[in-house]
Amino acid sequence: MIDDLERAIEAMIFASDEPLDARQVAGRLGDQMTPGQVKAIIETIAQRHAGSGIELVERGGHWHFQTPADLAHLLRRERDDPRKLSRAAAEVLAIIAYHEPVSRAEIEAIRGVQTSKGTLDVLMEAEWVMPAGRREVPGRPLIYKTTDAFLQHFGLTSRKDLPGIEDLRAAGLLDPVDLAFEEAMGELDLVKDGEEA
Amino acid sequence: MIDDLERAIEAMIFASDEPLDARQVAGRLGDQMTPGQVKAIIETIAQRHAGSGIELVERGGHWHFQTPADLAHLLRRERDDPRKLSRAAAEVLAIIAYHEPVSRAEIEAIRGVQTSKGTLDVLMEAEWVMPAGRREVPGRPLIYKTTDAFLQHFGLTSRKDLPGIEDLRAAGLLDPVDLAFEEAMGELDLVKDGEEA
Amino acid sequence: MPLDFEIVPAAPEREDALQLSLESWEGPLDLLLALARSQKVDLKQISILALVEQYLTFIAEARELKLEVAADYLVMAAWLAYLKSALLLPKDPLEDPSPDELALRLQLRLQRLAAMRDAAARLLARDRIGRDVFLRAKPEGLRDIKVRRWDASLYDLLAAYGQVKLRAEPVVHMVSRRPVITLDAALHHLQRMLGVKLDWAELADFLPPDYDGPLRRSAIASSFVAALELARQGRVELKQEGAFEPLYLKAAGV
Repeated sequence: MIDDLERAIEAMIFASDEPLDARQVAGRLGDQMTPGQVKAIIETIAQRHAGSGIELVERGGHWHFQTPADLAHLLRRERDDPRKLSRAAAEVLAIIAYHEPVSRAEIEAIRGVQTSKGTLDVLMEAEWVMPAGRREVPGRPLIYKTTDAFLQHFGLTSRKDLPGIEDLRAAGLLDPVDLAFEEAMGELDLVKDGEEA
Repeated sequence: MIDDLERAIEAMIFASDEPLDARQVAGRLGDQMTPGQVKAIIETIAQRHAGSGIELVERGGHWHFQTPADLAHLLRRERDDPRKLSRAAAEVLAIIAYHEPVSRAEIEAIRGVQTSKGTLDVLMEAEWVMPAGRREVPGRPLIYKTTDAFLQHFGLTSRKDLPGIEDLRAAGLLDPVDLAFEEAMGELDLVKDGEEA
Repeated sequence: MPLDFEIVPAAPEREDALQLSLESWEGPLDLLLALARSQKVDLKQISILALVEQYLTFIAEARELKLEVAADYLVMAAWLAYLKSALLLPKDPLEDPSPDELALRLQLRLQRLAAMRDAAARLLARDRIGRDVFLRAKPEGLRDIKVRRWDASLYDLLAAYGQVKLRAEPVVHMVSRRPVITLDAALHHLQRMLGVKLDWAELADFLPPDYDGPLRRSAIASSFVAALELARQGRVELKQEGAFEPLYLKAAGV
């Protein structure tokens, strides 16, 4: 049987929107008790909850309830949120992979467009890119390189596995993608056939 | 010594900013337990807190911690101003709770006046009432029912806890007037028959 | 409880109080219930006739005082006046519904409204969150934290690099090539065909049949020029009946 005073103090600390000290609790109880007496009761309450899923803790003389730190993982559950890398980010990543180490200004020079800071942040968040010191030129810009996680994700043993420019061209990856042009190519072939006939 | 699972469930319900049901708790624990097993543990926790300054209560299958009502005088502050309901809103709320699901026309038949638009809005804004589909009669009127938040706010474990609902039902006071009228006329006839006999 | 739910002004003792508070009733049924409760008996035992009398008196006095009485109160008054006379007159067994039945219905409605009004009061008197019981003010909350996993394939990477390289290459303007038959091709083709066809043949017959659209037009144009060239060289003869008529050709000296 928990006594009424103890119940009252427990409820008060529970419902309070900020931690309470013994003096505040005594005040709300109409100052029939000294802060010392209140403190003794608070400690009894804390004892009663010890080892449960609820803790009564003191911080700088103020008391509040909280959940034990060792159970934090149950309260904050992590969930995967897969996102597709944007075109811009893929371009920046490719430039870093082919040209590393490379500064942001150099990336922009190669891309021909400004690169937002967010794009590099995304690549660093993905842990595919990391800073690799500074270039010893005026302004000492940060330079970036790819990580081991990058190689792993893309199934590469080393950066040397990246296809060269000629391989890319042969694979058609350097061709302008233009439907009208492709159609014209088809018709030219027809002409050639006609000539041979 | 409180076991780890009990601690975990206690912490979860204590930390949650809304009441949890057994299924939600089981889900967060990685679905190793059935909701039934979880419920048994929750009831153990509720038992442990009974009579203290913090109570674990069930409202519509969801559980939350709250302070006992008998300590209200210590905890009530001037700033605490629970939503004040107009008489009309209180009546409409009671009619929905005791008759649900119920259409606006049925509410008006009981009250004898039109329900102003604001009345239902206030109840829906408080999240005590929600639409529950349409009645399959001509005009397909919307019907309304109460929510879990309604049970929580008014401290009801379930709709069976509505004050006096069994007596009202037994007295036929939840039946429509037409039905009650048929029955009353039947009884009158019986009495007449009795007189004639 | 009074904080939340102020009961209707209970049926007032003094008549003037009744009249002044006309606005505090929500319609005629509400007013009837308040009057019924002033009879201080169970609603089951209420005297409908007395109730009707009270209501009619109330409305009459309100009108005497030139208070605005809403239409639905007057409709109810008219109906109750009819009910009253029907209840007082000798019973006509053929009348349907009978006045007793009408009175019973009114009584049932009043009981139901009273029941819900009591239920509302009991509901609002329960231990309510924020007034009687309190929750944790600042719970930690249960959080689902989304961990972003970026996804891209090697193909995406290489295709992106290809695009960068293309953009970076010096811009080369390429006039898109239309499907054409060159003069050389037409000459070559015509000469071979002339070796096969011996008699006069229309120029169009020298064209491969599967040429159509712009390609056919190009073939006609270049074949025509080729025919003129061959005629200039004396290797082909041309004839045409008139302007825009078909052009015929055959190998010279055959």
